[in-house]
Amino acid sequence: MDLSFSKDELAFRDEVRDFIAKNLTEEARRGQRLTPSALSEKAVFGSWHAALYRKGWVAPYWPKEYGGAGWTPAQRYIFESELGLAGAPRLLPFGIHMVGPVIIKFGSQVQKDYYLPRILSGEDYWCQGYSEPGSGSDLASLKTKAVRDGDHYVVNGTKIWTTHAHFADRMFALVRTADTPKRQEGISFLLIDMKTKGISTRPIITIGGDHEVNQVFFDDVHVPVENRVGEENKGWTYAKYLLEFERGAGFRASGLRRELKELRELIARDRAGSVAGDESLASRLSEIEIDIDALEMIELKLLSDVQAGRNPGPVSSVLKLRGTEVFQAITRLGVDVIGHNALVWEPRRPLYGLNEPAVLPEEELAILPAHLDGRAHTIFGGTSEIQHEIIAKQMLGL
Amino acid sequence: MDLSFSKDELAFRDEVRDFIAKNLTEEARRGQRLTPSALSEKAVFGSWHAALYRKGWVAPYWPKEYGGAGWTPAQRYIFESELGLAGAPRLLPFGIHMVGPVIIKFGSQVQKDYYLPRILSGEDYWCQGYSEPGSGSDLASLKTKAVRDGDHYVVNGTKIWTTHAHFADRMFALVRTADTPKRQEGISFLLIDMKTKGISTRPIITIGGDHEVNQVFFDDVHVPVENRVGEENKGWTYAKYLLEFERGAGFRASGLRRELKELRELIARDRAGSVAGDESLASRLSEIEIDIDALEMIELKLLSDVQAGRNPGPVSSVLKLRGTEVFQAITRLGVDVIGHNALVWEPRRPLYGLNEPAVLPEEELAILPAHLDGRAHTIFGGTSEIQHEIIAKQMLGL
Amino acid sequence: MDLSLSDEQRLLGDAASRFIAGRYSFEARRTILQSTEGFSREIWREFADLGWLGLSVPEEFGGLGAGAVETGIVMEALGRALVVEPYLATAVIAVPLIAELGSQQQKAELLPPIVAGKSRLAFAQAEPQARFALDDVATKAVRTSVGWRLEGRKDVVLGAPWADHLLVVARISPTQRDRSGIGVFVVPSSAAGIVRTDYQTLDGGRASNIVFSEAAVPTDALLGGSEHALPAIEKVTDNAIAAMASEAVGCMQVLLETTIAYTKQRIQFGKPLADNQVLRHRMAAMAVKIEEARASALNAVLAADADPLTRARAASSAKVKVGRSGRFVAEQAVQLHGGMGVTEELNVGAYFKRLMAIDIIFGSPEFHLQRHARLSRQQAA
Amino acid sequence: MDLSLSDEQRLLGDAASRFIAGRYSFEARRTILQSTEGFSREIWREFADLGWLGLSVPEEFGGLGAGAVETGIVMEALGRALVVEPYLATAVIAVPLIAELGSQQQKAELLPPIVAGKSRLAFAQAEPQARFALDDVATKAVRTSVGWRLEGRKDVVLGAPWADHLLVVARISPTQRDRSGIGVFVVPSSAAGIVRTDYQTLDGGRASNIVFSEAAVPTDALLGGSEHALPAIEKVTDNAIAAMASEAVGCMQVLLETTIAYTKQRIQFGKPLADNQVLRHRMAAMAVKIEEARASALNAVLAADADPLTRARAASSAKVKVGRSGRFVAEQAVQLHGGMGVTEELNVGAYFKRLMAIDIIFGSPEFHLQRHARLSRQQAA
Repeated sequence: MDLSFSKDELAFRDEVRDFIAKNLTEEARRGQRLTPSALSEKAVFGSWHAALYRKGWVAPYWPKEYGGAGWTPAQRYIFESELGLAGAPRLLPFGIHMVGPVIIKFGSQVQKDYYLPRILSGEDYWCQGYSEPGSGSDLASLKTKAVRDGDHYVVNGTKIWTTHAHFADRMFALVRTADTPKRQEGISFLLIDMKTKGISTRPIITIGGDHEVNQVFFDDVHVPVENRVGEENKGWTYAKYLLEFERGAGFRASGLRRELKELRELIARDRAGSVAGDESLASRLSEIEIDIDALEMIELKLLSDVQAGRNPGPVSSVLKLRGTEVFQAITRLGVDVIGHNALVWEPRRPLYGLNEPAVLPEEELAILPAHLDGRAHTIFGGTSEIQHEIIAKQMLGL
Repeated sequence: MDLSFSKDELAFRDEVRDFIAKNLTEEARRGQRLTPSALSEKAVFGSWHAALYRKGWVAPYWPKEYGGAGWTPAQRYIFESELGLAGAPRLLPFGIHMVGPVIIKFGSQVQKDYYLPRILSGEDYWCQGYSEPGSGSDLASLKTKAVRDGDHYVVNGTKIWTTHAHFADRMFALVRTADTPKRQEGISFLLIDMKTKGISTRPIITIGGDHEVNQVFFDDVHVPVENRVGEENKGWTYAKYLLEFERGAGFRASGLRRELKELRELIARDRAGSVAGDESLASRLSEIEIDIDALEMIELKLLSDVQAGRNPGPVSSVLKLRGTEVFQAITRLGVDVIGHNALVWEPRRPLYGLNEPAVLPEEELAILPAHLDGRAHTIFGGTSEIQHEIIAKQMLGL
Repeated sequence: MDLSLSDEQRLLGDAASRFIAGRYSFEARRTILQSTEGFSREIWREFADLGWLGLSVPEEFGGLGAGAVETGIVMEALGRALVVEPYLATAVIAVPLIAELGSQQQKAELLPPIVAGKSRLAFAQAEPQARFALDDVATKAVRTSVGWRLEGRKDVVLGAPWADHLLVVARISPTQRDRSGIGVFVVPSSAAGIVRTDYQTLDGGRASNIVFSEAAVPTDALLGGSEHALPAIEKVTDNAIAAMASEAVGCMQVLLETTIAYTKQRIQFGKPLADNQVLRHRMAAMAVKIEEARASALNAVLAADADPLTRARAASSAKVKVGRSGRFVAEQAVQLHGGMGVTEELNVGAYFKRLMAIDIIFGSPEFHLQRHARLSRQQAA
Repeated sequence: MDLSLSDEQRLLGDAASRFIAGRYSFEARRTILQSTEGFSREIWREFADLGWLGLSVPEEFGGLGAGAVETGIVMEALGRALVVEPYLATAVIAVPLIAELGSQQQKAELLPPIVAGKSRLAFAQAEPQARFALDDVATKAVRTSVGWRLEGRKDVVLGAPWADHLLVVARISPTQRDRSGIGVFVVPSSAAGIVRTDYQTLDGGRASNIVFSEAAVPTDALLGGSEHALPAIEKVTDNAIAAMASEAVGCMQVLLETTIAYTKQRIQFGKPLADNQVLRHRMAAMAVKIEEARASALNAVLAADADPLTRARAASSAKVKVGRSGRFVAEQAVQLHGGMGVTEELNVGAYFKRLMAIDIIFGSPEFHLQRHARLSRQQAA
C-alpha cells in the first residue's frame, strides 16, 4: 500500500501542471469562481476547452481510437485532481461524459463519425432530455411521445431541468415510442437538433437567481429516424448505461479542497479579525477538511479497485451523497463568514459578466448564490434519498 | 398571556418547597443522584414515598374521592417542577400512573377498595406485564395465554423488560384469552400476585451494569377470575387508556434542568480549568439549555391547553421524543466532561449502596452508567421511530 | 400563569390572517417585488388603517400601547405571507427605540406620523467590522458648535431606501468598544453628507450601505439626549429578535403545510411521495422543530419586559433555536419539493430565503450561542 | 500509487480472520472477561505464535519489522472480535516507543521478551489535570545520586494490572508545559514506591491509577537517555490512534452486519423490521459512515511515517471522523436492536462500549478537532 506516485506518474503530473499554467487563463478561473451554478457558460469554459482540444485531453477516458488518451486510472486521478485544485472550469459533461460514451457503445458508424469529433472540438453543444415535469426521480414514467411517420419520428411533449438548453445545439432525449405494460420498455434514445422547428424553451430561474436550466417543449418536432441511437424501444438500456457514467463522473475531493481553500483565504482577508479569531469557525473548517480527506481516500480506493480490475461496488453513491453534503457545508460556512453581507442580493447575471462594480467585493459575490443554487446538488443526479435507497439495496442487500 | 404565577399559586409553591425542605432527605437525594437507571429502588424512594403519603400527595392527580389532591394543572406543574429541581426520587409509576387509573376507571368496587389504598400507602409494589420477547413496539402481538379453568385463569408464557419484577408484589398483565383474527381482541387485563406458584424471574443486566429489568416466566400460574379488570377480551381498551397516561406522564424539563445544573457544577469543580475554559463545552451546555427552555415552554402550553379544556393533540410525543434526546445529550456531555475517567467501570451495584470508596469520586460515579442505560430512553415507552410515526399520523395527517 | 390568548389578541390574529389571505397572495407579493419601489404604499396604508403601525406606540401618541405578544401575533402572520414591507424596521425597531429613548417632544414629533403610515424609519446600526456586536460602534458623532457631525459607515440598513428618517447609532465616547458613550441620532434620509447605496436583499426587500461624511445634524437629533443608549438598543434588538422569531414560525408553518400538500399529491414510482416512510418521518421531524421554535419564540416574546439578563438569554435562545429549526425546515422543504424547490417558480425558495435572512439579521445562531454561553457565565458569577 | 494489499498483507488478514473466528467467539470472550485475571494468557501466547507481538519489532530483535498497514490489519480483526488482551498497550504503543527511543541495549533487553509473549507493558502517560494534552506532564523525575526518583500520579493506565513493566512519562525539566524536558522511564510494575489501584474498564479491560511516591529507578531506566522524548511520544500516540481507528472500523463493521441480520429476521407489525424504509436508510447511513471511517483510518495509517504535521493532522482527522462515525453506528445499532440492544445479553452493547473507549483514549473527537484546527493554523502560518 502506497500513496506516493511513481516517477512516471510524477512526470505526468508535472505535464498537467505545466499545461494548466500555460493554458488556464486568469479570466477562465475568475469566470469559474463567479459561477454559482453547477456548470459554467461557454464564455467561461470556451478557451479552456479549446486548449484541451489542442492537447487531445477533452475526453481522455474515451477509447483511444475515438480520441481518448489511454490513461491509467492514476493518471486520470492526477488529471482531475490538478484541474480541481487549479479551479479550472468543468467542461460540459453532456457530450463528453454522457452522449459520447453512449454513441461509442451503441451508435452507428455514421453517428460515431459525425458526432464524436464535433463533441471533442466543441462544435456541438449538447443538452440532456431526460426528466419531465412529473417524472422526478422516477425517470421511467416519462411521457414525451415519438410517433413514427415515414423516416421521421414526430415528437410531442416536454422536458424539464434541461441544463443549458438555451445554449445547446443538440439534445439527446428519451422518448416513448411504444405503450408497453412495463414502462422501461417502449423508450427510445434520440439525438435531436435543437434548431428543428417546433422546439421552444422556457427559462427556469433558480433560487440563486441564475438561468441554468430550462423547460423544453416539443410541438410536432420531426426527428430523422437515423438520429435514433441503437434499437427502437431499447432506449432504457442506453440510458442506464449513461447514468452509470454520470454517477461515476469525476473526482470531487480536489474541487472541494479548492473551495475550502478559497473560504480560508476569505477568512484570512478579514482585517478586523472578528471572523478569523472565531474558534467555532476554525473547528467547522477542520470538520469539513476532515470530510474531504475521507472523501479523497474513498476516491483513491475506488481508483485503486478500478486499476486492479475489481468492481468497486456502489461506492459512487457514497461519493455523490457525501460530496454534495460537504459542498453544501462549505457554501453554508461561506454564508456565515460574510455575515450581514449575505443579505445583499446581486440581481445582475451572469456574475462573471458584471462590468460595473457590485455592492459586494468580488470574492464575496458568488457566496450567497452558490449556497442557494447548491441546494440542488442533493436533488439532481439522484436525490440523497435515492442514494440511500441504492446503498441499502446494492451495498447492504436490504 | 402571562408566565407569572398567581398569589395562590405562589403560596402553593411555597408549601411544596417547604414540604421538600422538611421531608426530602439528603440520603434520598444522594440515592437518586446515584441511580443511573430510569427508576430508583425502594431504599432510595421509600422515605420520600412515605412522606408524600402522610401529606396525601402520592397520587395527587387521582380523583379526590380516591385520594387525589384536586389540583389545578398549574399546581400540578408547580409540584412536578419543584420535585424535579429538587432532585427528588421519582415514585414508581406502575401503581400510581398506570394500574391505579385503570382500576379507577374500569375496576370493580372490590378491586378499588382493595388495591387503591395499598398503592397510596406503598404496601403494594407493582410491576407491568406488557412486553414479550418478540413483541417490541408491536404490543398487540403478545402470546402469553390465560386459559379459563373454573374460577381461575391458568397463565402460561413470558413477559420481558419487567422493571423491578424482582421487587414487586403484584403485576398487571395483558394476556391472551381468545384467539381472534384481530389481534387486539382476545386480550384481557389481569392483576397477578407475584408470589403465586409458577412465577419465576430472570434478571436482565443493562449495558450500564444495572439490574432494573427482568424476564418473568409463567408456568401454569393460577390467577383468580376476580383479578381480571373489566371484561374478558377487552383488555386492549384498558391498555390503551393506560398508555395514554404513560405518555403524558410527568413534566420532564425541570428534571433535565437539574441534571444540567449538576453537570455545570461538575465542570466548575474542575480545578485545573482545562474543562471549564473550553469554549466548545460552554456552547454545548448552552445548546442543551436552549433545548430545555423550549421543552419547558411546550410543557407549559400543554398545561395551558389542559387548563382551558383544549385538546393538546399528540404533543406528548414531541415531549417524549425531544425529552429523551436532550437527556441523552446531557449524559453524553457528562462523559466528555470527565474525560478519561469515563473509562473506569464500577462493577458494584447499586451505586448508592457502595460502602467502601470507589475509584471515581462520587459525583462522577453515575455519569457513565447513566449514559449507557440512557440509550434505552429512546427505545422504551415507544421508540423514537414510533413517536415520529405518531406525529406524522396524528399531527400531520400523513 | 396563563398562556391562552385574550379575546383581543385572538381578534388581532384573526384579522391578520384575513388580511394576509385576502391581500397578500404570492402573486400579489410578486407584483410588489417587481415594482420600481419594491414595496407597496397601499399595503402600508392598510397597515396603518389596521392599527398595526401603532401597535406598540403608547396610547398618548395615538397608538394602541400593546406589547410583545401582539407584535408577535402580527409578525407571525406577516411571516406566513412573506410581507416585504418594512414593518420590522419601522414598527418593531424604530417605534420602541423612540419610545424608550426619545424625549417627550421627539416622541410627539416622530410617533404620530408612523402611526398614520406617513413615516417610515430605518435602523442604521450594523458596521462592517462589528460582526453583530452591538457595542462595537466605529461611526463617530462629533460635537460641533451647532450640533453633531456624523462620520462613518453603516452596512445593510434594512428598509433605508423607503425611509424618510434614519436612526443612526453612533459613538460619542472615543473608545470603540465601550458600553457607554453611544447615542442614537434621528437623521433625515436626505440630509447632506449622507451617501446611500441602495440594493435588493436576499429576501426580496431593499437595504442600503450608507456613508456619513461630515453629515451635520442639530443638537436635538440625539434621541433623548442620551449618551448611554446601548441598554435601550439591546432591549429593542432583543425584542426585535423575538418578533422575528414569531415571523420565522409563520414561515416554517407554511413550508410544512406546503410540503405535506406537495408530497401527498406528487406521484412517484406509482405512489404519492408521502407514502415513503422516510419522508413522512422527515416531515414529522419538521413538525417537531416547528413546535420547538414556536416555544422558543414565545419564551422570547414573554421575556420582552423581563430583567436584561433574562431577556437577553431568551432572545439569544430564540435566535439559536429558531435558526436551527428554520434551517432544517427550509432545507427539507426544498429537498422534498425536489427540482421545483430550487427554482423561483414555487414559493418554497422565497421562504427559504426569508428564513436565511432572519438567521442573519442581528447575528447568526452561532454568534448567539456564544452570547448565550457568555450570559450563562455572567449569571453563574 | 497503489492501495491494494500485498500478498503478505492479505495472508496476514486472512490469518487474523481465521484466528478470530475460531478462537475468539463472543462466548469465549465472556469466559475470559469473567476469569480472575480478566485476560487469557493462552490467547497471548497464540498472539506470539502468530508473530503479531513482534509485528512492528525490528527484525534484528526477533520481530517482523512490519509497518502501520500490518498493524492496522491485525487491529481491525481484533476490533471485530473485541479482543481484550492488551495488544494496543504492548504491541502498538510500547514496542514502537522502545524502538523509537531506546538504546540498543534497552531494545535488546526489552523487545525479545515481548515478541516471545513473555513480557507485557503498559503506557503510564495520562494525568488527572492534563486532559489529553501530551505535553502537560506533572509527574516528576528527579535526578538522584543513583538514578531517578519518580513522584506523581498516572491515571487510567491501560493494561497495567497485566504488565510486568510500565513506561512512565515524566518531566525532567521543571516547567509543567514545556515541550522539552520529558522522558520515558522503564519501570518494573513491582518496584518500590509504586501504588497501583486496579479496576475494570468500560470495555471489559483492566487498568490502574498509579501513584509514584519516592519511586527510585536506576539511571538506565530512562529510555535512550532522552530528555526530549515528546516527539517520539507524539508519533507513537498518533500511530496508536491510527491503529485504534482500524480497530474501530472492525467494531463498526460487525455492528452493521449484526443490525442488518437482526432487522431482517425480527418481525414487527407483521413484517421484518428491515422492511421499514426509515430503518433501511438508517443502515445505509451507517454504511456511509463506516466507509468514511475506513477511509480516514487508512489515511492515518498511511501517514504513520510522514512528517510530524501531516501525521498529526491525519491522526486527529481519524480521531474525529472515526469518533463521529463510531458514535452514530453504535447508537443506531443499539437503537435498531430495541430493548435487547441495551442489555448485556447481546454483543451490541459490548461493541458500543469499546467504540466509546476508543473515543476517549488519547482524547475525545472534540479535543482532536481543536488540535486539527490548531495544526491547520500552524500549517498556514
